[in-house]
Amino acid sequence: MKERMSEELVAMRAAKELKDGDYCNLGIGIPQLCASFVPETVKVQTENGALGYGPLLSFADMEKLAQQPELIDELMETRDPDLSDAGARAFSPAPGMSFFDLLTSFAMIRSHRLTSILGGLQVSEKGDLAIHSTSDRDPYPQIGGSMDLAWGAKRVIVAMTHTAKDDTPKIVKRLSMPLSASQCVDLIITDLAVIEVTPEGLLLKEVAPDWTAEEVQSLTEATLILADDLKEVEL
Amino acid sequence: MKERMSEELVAMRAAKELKDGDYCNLGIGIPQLCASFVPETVKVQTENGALGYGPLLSFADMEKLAQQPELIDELMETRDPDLSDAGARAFSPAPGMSFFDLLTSFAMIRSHRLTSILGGLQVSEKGDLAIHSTSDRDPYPQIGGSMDLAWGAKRVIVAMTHTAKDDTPKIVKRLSMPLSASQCVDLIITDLAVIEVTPEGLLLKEVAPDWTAEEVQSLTEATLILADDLKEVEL
Amino acid sequence: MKDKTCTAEEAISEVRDGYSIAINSWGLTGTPAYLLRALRACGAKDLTLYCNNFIPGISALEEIGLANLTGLLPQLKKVVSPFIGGRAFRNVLAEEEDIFEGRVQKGELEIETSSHGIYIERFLAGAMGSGGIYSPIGVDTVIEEGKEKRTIDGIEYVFQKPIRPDIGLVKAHRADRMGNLVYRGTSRASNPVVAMASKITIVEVFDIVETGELDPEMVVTPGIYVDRIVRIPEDDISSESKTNEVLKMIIKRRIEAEAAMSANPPQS
Amino acid sequence: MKDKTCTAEEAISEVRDGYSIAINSWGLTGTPAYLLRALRACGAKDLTLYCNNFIPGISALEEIGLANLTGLLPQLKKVVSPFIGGRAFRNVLAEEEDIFEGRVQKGELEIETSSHGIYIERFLAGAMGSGGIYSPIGVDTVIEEGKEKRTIDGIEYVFQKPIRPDIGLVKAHRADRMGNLVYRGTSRASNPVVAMASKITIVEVFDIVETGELDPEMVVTPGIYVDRIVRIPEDDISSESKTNEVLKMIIKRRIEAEAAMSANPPQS
Repeated sequence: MKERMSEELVAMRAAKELKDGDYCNLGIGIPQLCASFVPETVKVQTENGALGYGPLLSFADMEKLAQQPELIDELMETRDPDLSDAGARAFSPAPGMSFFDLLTSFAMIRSHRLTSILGGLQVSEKGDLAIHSTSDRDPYPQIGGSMDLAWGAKRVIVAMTHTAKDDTPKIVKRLSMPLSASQCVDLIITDLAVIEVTPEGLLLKEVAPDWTAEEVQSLTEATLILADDLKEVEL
Repeated sequence: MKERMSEELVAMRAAKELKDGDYCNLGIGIPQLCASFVPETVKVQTENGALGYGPLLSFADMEKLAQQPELIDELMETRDPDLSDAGARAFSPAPGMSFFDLLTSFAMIRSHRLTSILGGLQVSEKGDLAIHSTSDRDPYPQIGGSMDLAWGAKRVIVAMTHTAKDDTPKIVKRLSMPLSASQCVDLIITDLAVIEVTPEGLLLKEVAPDWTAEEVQSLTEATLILADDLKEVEL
Repeated sequence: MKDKTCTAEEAISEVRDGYSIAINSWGLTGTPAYLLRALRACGAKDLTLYCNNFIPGISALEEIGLANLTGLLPQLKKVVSPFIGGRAFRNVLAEEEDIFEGRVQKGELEIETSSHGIYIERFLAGAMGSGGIYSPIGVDTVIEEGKEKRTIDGIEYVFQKPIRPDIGLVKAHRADRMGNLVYRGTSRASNPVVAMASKITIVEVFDIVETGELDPEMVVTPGIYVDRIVRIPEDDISSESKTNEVLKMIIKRRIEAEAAMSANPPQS
Repeated sequence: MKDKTCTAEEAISEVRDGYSIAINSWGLTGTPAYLLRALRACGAKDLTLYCNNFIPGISALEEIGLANLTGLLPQLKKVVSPFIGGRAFRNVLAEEEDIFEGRVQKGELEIETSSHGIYIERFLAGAMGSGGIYSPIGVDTVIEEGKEKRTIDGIEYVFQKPIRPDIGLVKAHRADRMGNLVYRGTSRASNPVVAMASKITIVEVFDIVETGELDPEMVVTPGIYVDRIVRIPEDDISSESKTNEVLKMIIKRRIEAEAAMSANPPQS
């Protein structure tokens, strides 16, 4: 079996979509990992009410802390429980950050001023997104902010694995899982490919190293249109 | 012609309705004059976004300033253009005041937590209020915050002259002027009387010094019910 | 980091004929007088103006650095405002008022009225992407004319549509380079809500500080809502020091007049 | 001036069977854990709980001063929340989760879901006295079930009703004696909006300062919205110093676990 890109690499590729002056919100899952790769000129928003805050811990930090656990005590000096993101992870302060209530936060999320990087359970060929639940009879609906983010962003990027754990395709003709928001996805970044949602259909723009377009198509239910300049994933 | 109560006395009587711990908003006209009589334990709100601020200038201040105009320069040291009420009158700061945007201000006005003292063009026997316009073809609609205040207050007190300048009654069976808010008025305080709006009708509770209930009724279109303990206006 | 600062002319060049423009206009301060001068100068026409209070007249105020809405009249096709002044100024400003009233009568200027509360909740609805709200205000009044009414749980409401202006002109006290804004006292008013509801938000400030100088707990408008930051030049008539002088003079004159009135009350 | 300060027991005595209660619950801080303990102790039942995130389980947290929503379950007939945890905690908290799931299956506990944005705009609608709003979120999804849909200017919306809780339990960092509130960092969250929407607002704070000590520009919730102020006693497990200790420990454990994971990533 060929190797797919790691979650870190997918996150790195997704973060590359963020440009100087952009604002972004990073969802649960692979999108959270983007935080390590977001340039300083991009400001991160969190649903529970902060914008432009400092970094969470990166992979590099984590590896260092695993090797030198005594550094954790030192690190704790800078952690403040009142500065934490939507996933309750403590962030560090940064110049220019601001705090606000949830009304302001969700007006912001719906303002079409943020780029939203979301995870995904399924994406359809029209850009419909399923993210909050695998079935209609879910005893634990976890919609959270996902529907607001998918509807209200300037641009929606889904960063996810290309297939489910049982290898069934997650990029499908029509959603079989409950819809979260219709025709909202602009770009899909997976461990196998970068795919743009266009009015003509799904445009395969980049494939993972060592993978061919045919192999990616075989793991994709929806039909992929090959880009003229189809290339290997650029990191 | 018997003397009616002065605007200042009407304002003084209206302010007497405000109790320790109350919050209030004072409308244009006679209500503005209440500011001079509001006890310190009552906090005043202004539509443009402040609560619990310090005094505007009182009558006593004004008379003093008229006699000693050189005091105005001294007074100006404490005036700050960024601290002004809905009528653009500069107020002084006070401990415990707060500033907020208009969304918060009008949520507050509609929260049923403020006592609203409003002027009035007409009040009907059901407590309907006309305040924003004298005719349907007004080229200058000046609704302002009056409809929000009339709808959203804990208690609505109308402080006004008992009759129009041409002596026609302002307390009427049915409004002839455009409605601002229906069945909203709780108490009417005029230069002739204090009248409560009850489910049974208008209850005359106090009359101005030297005036009789019959004389007040003759200047009132709606029928007044005489209170058992009808008395002279208490200041 | 993208630089959001520019001149008033550059910022106002975003305005196109037919655009809707929202401003705060309440009280002595918090009105974007400097940007309004640039808006006049740019000559864009057929504009819709959203403002809390439209006080026609007072064009003389522009010369002393304050906002002049009458001066904008030739560029406006519609005014949406809960409070149309004029009546109170009829005696002192007869001529300028005629411009206003004349245009209304000739059908050149449409007036849409509102209440302050409805006005601001419509902006919030715009900021939230809402399709509309059922407001409790104005049932059986002029407010409900031409609008849907609906009874919900036994109470009547009037349907109000969101406001989402093409351009919001905002006045804040101070910005940092990221566009985070702080206000001062009652000059806050509708400015933060206008910033949230507008498609493009342009702000004028007395002062721009370096990023990190504003207390993050005190920021009222986060920088994401601010597209352009215009600093009022220190030698301009709308600068902080010059405006303050003028406003202090206005407050003083008013106190003098009220004191004189209090010494010689008019006979009623 | 009326004294709004009282004990948690006195404040919670306002709660009656069948009441709706709103709290903020998001992240490590900003949840009124001290008042929630008093709510459990008072035994009021058939309550409806509005909370941003309902995380069943974690009853052990109560013993270290944090909020425990599972403990409240026997008193609840309905939970309205955009995020029902549990799935994420299934392995560690199987037993407590069963209480939650079991009650839902037996029909003893009704769950009403939402999105965070809809949830908070419904509170604002409550605060403004609105009859409802047309929200753009959730069209063609589970959100629209049983609700009116409407197309306005070519866009579809779902009708959402206002939330106006009987009681709001609010956590702020500090209050003055008038009830003016300041928050700290992301513990602000939905607290200010809960305070505005609730018929009765009870706040718990680490600290009460004298009136005049708070900067008027920094007050987020004006005192008019606060009916009762409860100061968490300094020796209580939910006090500022003790909570901070616990939270720092939680953050530290989490970092240790993530660091260990990063050194030994699970095979995928």
